Amino acid sequence: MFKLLQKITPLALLGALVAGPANAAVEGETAFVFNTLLFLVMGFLVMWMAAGFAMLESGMVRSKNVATICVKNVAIYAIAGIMFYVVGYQLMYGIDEGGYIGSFSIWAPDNAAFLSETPDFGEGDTYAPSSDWFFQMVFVATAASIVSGTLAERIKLWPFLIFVIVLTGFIYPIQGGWQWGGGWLSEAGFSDFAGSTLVHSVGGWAALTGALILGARKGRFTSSGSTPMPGSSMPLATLGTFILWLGWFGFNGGSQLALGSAANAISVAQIFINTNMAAAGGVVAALIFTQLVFGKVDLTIVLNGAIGGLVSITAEPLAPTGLQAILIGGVGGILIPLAVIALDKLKIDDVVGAIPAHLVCGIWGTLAVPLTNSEVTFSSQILGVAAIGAFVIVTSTIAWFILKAITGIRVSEEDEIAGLDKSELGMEAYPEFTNA
Amino acid sequence: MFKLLQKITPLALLGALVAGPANAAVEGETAFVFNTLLFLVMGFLVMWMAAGFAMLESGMVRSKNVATICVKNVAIYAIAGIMFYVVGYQLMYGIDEGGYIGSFSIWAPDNAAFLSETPDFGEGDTYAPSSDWFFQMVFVATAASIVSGTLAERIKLWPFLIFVIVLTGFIYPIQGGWQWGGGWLSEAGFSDFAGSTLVHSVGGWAALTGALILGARKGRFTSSGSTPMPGSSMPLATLGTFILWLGWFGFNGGSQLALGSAANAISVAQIFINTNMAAAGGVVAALIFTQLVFGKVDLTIVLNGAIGGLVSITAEPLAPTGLQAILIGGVGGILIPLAVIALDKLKIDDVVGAIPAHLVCGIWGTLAVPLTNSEVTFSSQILGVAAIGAFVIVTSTIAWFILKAITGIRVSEEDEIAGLDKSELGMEAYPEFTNA
Amino acid sequence: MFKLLQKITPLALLGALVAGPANAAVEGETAFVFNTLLFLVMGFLVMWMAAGFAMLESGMVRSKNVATICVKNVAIYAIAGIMFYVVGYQLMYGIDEGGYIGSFSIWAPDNAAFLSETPDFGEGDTYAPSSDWFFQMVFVATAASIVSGTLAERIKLWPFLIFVIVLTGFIYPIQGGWQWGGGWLSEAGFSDFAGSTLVHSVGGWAALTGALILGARKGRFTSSGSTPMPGSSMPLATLGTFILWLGWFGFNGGSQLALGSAANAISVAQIFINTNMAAAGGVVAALIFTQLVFGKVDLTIVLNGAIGGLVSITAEPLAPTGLQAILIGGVGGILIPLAVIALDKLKIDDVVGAIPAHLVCGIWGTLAVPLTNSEVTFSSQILGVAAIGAFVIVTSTIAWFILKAITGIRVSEEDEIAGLDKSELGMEAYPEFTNA
Amino acid sequence: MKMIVAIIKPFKLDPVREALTSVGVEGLTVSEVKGYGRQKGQTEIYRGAEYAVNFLPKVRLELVVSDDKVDAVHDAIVTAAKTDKIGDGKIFVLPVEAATRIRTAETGDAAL
Amino acid sequence: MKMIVAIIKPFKLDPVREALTSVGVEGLTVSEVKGYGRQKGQTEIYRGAEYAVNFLPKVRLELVVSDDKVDAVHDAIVTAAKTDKIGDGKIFVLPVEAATRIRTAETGDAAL
Amino acid sequence: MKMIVAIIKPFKLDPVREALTSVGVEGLTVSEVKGYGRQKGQTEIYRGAEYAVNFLPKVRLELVVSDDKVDAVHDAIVTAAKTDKIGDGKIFVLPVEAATRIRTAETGDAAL
Ligand SMILES: Nc1ncnc2c1ncn2[C@@H]1O[C@H](COP(=O)(O)OP(=O)(O)O)[C@@H](O)[C@H]1O
Ligand SMILES: Nc1ncnc2c1ncn2[C@@H]1O[C@H](COP(=O)(O)OP(=O)(O)O)[C@@H](O)[C@H]1O
Ligand SMILES: Nc1ncnc2c1ncn2[C@@H]1O[C@H](COP(=O)(O)OP(=O)(O)O)[C@@H](O)[C@H]1O
Repeated sequence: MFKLLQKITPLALLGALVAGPANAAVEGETAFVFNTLLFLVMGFLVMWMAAGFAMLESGMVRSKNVATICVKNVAIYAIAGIMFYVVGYQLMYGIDEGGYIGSFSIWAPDNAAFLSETPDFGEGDTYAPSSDWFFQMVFVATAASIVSGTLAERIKLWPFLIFVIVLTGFIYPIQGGWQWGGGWLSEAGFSDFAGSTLVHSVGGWAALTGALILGARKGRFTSSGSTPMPGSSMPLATLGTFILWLGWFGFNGGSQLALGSAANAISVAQIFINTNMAAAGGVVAALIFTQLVFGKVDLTIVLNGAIGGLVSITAEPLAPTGLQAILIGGVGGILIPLAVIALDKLKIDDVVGAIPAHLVCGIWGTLAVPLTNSEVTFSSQILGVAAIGAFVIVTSTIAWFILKAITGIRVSEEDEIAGLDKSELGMEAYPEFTNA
Repeated sequence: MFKLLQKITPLALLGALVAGPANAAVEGETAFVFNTLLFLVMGFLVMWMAAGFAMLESGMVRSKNVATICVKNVAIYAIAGIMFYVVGYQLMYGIDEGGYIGSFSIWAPDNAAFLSETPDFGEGDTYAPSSDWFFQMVFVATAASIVSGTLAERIKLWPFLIFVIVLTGFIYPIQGGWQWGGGWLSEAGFSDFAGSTLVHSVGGWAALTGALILGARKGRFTSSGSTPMPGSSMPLATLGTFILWLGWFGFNGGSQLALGSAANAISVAQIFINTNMAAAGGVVAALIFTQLVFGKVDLTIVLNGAIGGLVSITAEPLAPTGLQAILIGGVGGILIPLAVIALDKLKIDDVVGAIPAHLVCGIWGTLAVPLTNSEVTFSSQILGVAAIGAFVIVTSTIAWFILKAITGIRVSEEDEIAGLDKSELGMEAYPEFTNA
Repeated sequence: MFKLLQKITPLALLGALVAGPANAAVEGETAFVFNTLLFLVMGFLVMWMAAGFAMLESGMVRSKNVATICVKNVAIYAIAGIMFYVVGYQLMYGIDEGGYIGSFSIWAPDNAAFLSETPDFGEGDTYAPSSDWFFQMVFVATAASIVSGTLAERIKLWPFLIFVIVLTGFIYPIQGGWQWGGGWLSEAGFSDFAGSTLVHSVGGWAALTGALILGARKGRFTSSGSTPMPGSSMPLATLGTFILWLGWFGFNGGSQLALGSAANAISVAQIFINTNMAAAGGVVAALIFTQLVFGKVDLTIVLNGAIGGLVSITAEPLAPTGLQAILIGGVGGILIPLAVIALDKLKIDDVVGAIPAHLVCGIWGTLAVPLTNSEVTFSSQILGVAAIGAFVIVTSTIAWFILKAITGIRVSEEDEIAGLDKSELGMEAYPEFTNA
Repeated sequence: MKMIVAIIKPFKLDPVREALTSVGVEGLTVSEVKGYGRQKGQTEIYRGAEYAVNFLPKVRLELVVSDDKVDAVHDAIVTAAKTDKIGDGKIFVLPVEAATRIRTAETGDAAL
Repeated sequence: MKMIVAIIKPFKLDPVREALTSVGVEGLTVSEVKGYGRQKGQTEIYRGAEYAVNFLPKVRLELVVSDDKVDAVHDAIVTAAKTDKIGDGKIFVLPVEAATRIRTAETGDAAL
Repeated sequence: MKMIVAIIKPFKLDPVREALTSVGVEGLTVSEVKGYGRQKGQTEIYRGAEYAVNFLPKVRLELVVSDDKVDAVHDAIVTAAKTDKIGDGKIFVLPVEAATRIRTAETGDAAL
């Protein structure tokens, strides 16, 4: 830019101008607005995913636990936002380059550079700090929603909410800082575009440790095998899946972090396609797999297949072609039923299938990055998966055990039979219909 | 701008240009497109709130009245749009500065200045008139939806729809013009950013007068106290709340009315944060309050808490910090259960809790503006709340009494027992499940 | 632009510059980003319509068929995307001017011109090719969803999905190329802005041929007349309608195909208004019609009325004034109940009312274009309706008959009585509630 | 011991329960049923087509009482359930040969 | 008076109701039940795991008729409910000692 | 033949069904009912207002068995349904005069 200044002449200037709109670049403040708008629009799509989890889980639990899962999902999204404001953001992004943990301080936007008389909008890469905060915030609740789904129908309300505080305020931001905050993991070459590992596996690991410590629902596994406990409403589960699918455009698309140039716009568009095609691949793979292996199409596996496809592409939604995205998602769609069967064998009770979709496909998606992105190596991917897995397993195990010791985490058998809605909330989700 | 012209030299010009993208301002037509886009995107989010009210109310009424509440919500949104087109917009915005009422004329967009050979896009503050109309229109239905929720399960369909015509075509636009049209109230210094008073309290007052004139549902209050009539579907009520939460980003964010500069983009981003944090504060406050006071978390109060938080921040979603927004919303979340109890004591029957959420929190939010916005005074806020309250109480009372005299507004006791779906529509919302 | 170059002088240049933001035009890359953003935002709204169809249909079928309709709707959207990627897009847009069929090849984005060192963004009319693909793709599933609704409760799952492959991979793209690809029909002067004929009627014709070949549900028509089979959940049907209404802003608004200038922004805004007002007109017309003719408001007809209004305006959502849009939609809202009655008389069993809404209103909307757009003639509109109608009737009839011959398309009577959820999927949508 | 089966209007359940409690009934079982009788189901309209809903929602009470309580129970139900409008329902009395309280294995009147 | 309890297939409800009307039955009560019998419930699949749904949806008819109508009613039900496929259901006849029409306090056959 | 009506706790349905199968019961009919007894319904809270839910969910079994099986069936139910906590339910035995298998028109014990 500076060199250009020295050479510039009225004529050159003229040339630049008369080339006209055809190739005129996006200017500083305009790029700032575009980038901000991207965060806001993609952010509200991700926020909408909270409703998706609420509906998916409402449909997948039995009616006697539906009101409780609704409380949890509303509370999760609220708590995640507050915790991220009060402590999480700075813990994640107030980190030194290559560091291990950010600072304990409350976040506040710094708009000075943009509102000054002589604003500096950088090289088209600036945005309203508040829009970035908003976009980062909506991600946090996702990890906690995953836990909620796995542990439904037997966990006590308040201990669960305390775990959510720990997860969203500390566990998630600390490991998030390692990579997205520019900490040690990002320096080690790990790559996770929108969070197959940083968001989905984190939720998945916390769910898995919770499921192991909490145990299965009474009657779910008997000596003779596993007894399914069908969810109360398939259309709500389907609605939830569509909501998540929609929200995922924001999840992955917004993770491009910029829209203020043709290159960024092209990237976001490609991410939209790949996000969609991976989900489509997951659906079709699960459709065919369940028909061939189970003899009948299994709706809830197909729904999980969509989510599995989405999680699979989340680590690298930009590099693949559409066809590659179909395949990456399709593998996710097959991993789902395999993992469901494996969990059944292991007598791990995951009510909504969150572990297959978010943990298993999260790992797969992360490891698959080098297949389409040559700048990334398998070893750095394995390092990231392992490091974050270990961190979340250890911290969440500690959190679960402390909660177990102090308050207990599981409702009594009697309360479980009556349903959490009656025992924990003293109400019914469908007071007129249910009798079970 | 004109002075600049006289001073300008090729060199200065050069300087301006070579400063390059880093600080180049958004240009006229670009700002025009940004502003228009803001109205459209935020507008469709607000439109989506119509679905939110429909689901919230469907979940909160008993199944024998669900189809009727669905009819009402679809009809409300349709009627509001038509009335605002035919008479409302001009009644609201065709008003003289400091005036009391706009003109009776049909709206039509005037795009001449922008489509001329030498277009004038102002100072970055112009937009497609149709996009503004669209954004203003989607607000109208909200006020009417509030009324629908309170009066559910006992009001006759057609008289209700006629009231909606009066409310959306006349009551709402007239008082709206006082403030947003630039009428007398705005000159008096009243401040209501996105409508805590102008939209939510208006709906709340109309609902309150309706509830008083219509009376409670049969059996709702007995000599021995109040008898709850639990809603038919908690997941639908939860879904409705999430939809409203999402839509509210549009409600408040779009009320910035411009996106065509860094300053505006920063404002919209801050509004997004505050909107979200106020809802989060409302949820957490309601969670804790109901646990402590009722001994159990109450899902529907928590859902109301989210909405109460949102209404509370709507009068001033820009000035507060995120922390202040949490507190403002948190107060709303506590006002909700207090108001619910008070209404019960007063034997006022508000089926979905719209009066606590929209009226009580609407007043609170309006009065709280001076706490974070030093340009606003308590006295002007009280004036606005009182003036609009008085206007809506008087006009809606007249409307209700005229309807009562001519057509009657309440279904017969027998029809109420059978449910409005059977008596008013001759159908059932859940023909296979219900038997109650 | 070229002429301007020859005349330009430093002074003129200065003048142009100092006029400043007020009338500065949108520049090339900025327009590129706006256009791309339009496709992405409107595209995700249209994607959301898949959820709308799923919910509308889930609400309109009996509970014993709800899980199956959920499977179908998820599968449709997934398959449509894959087929459009693998073959559809190029078949539609890889067509010669005035041609009859595109090329059989897989689509890939060509971003070279925009990512080069000296990018060429055209005259503000360029966009990321991937964003265009995404927007075109989301349309495809709509046509198939329409078929699913009509044929619900009796068609076999896999043969239906194979039909979806044929429809989305071949029938839809071929006829789409005739018009939107620039083929023979567009040269013949046919006009269909967003697809009243190209999308909705196509789905409608395929549904109609399917309904005729498949036959009515057992017991639906008896010697004594027609026996309604009420849908299982009116709130889900209402939710679905609101989702479709929201998605339609994307459907019509995105079909402007550009946002990178004031003129385009004004057009998109006008399209939003007209889309909304046509739906509102359809709702109010259906409300009044059913009250007057049936003696009671009919919720599902009112919901169909909204969709009928939307389909009616889709062929020309830009030219009408808001008032004209209300009338065009209002006619649609009256055509719906008339067509419902006619289908009943003809013993054609259309479970969700897709034929009235999408086919009948699709034809009406297409024929109504010349009423508000003087550049279009009735004869060319009739030609388009007839040509595409004939093509879809013939091709889908062939497809249905081949499927009937090879796999059969209808479940056994016993399976139909038991419900497709049990017989096709071995599960229940509401395992705790249903008993019917 | 007799089993009293009563079909009543749903909104009368609470008054009837209270009336029964006041005559000393300590246990009863209710279920949601649909009834067909002189009171005909109404005609509903769906998508413009009328159809008869032949069955109306009713509540079925089933309670086993000792012989000496039959009359009091019978009268309590009649009084509390009556609206004098068609469709008020029926009371049937059936003989019962044995009763057991599962928890205690008590039998006879002690089980009721 | 007798109480006739019939368990039938749900989709046979309408034909049976019509058959009963044609033999002069003026009132009956139905409820949704689940049945277990020779016709075994099918195996359903949920998330890849099979499980037995032991109970099948049935409809239970309960109607009290005067002694002289028992045979006609019985035969009407058998004829209308029969599909010759397993699971068609059962008819049971129980003695009834008294009946009352709540609305009028009529008793005996007049109450039916 | 006797009709055995048993009111049990819902989660005991499966054990009871298994116990009945093991004593040779080949058919039974169940329905969802609500019960009122010594075990009082709990207090629920809705929007801050308490209210009594007087009825608790129960399952009602109805099975007709030949006279010689009554005791075995009775004991099987008691054993399988017992939790020793209040609310376990009741068993009632009613006389049945006739039974028919609709499919075959078989009557008497052969119909069961
Ligand atoms: N003979 C009967 N057997 C069983 N139930 C009956 C009989 N007659 C009537 N009922 C039940 O009683 C209800 C009320 O009977 P109905 O004839 O409509 O009114 P009313 O008792 O006032 O004459 C019916 O809906 C049905 O459930
Ligand atoms: N002994 C019985 N007591 C009560 N209900 C029975 C009895 N036997 C059968 N049923 C009911 O009748 C239904 C049909 O019986 P099932 O044995 O399956 O067929 P079928 O009558 O054709 O031999 C069962 O599902 C159950 O509801
Ligand atoms: N006299 C009765 N007639 C009919 N049903 C009864 C009767 N007494 C109890 N029941 C049913 O049995 C259930 C259990 O009875 P309850 O008195 O609560 O417990 P327990 O049998 O352990 O004393 C009740 O909920 C009710 O459904």
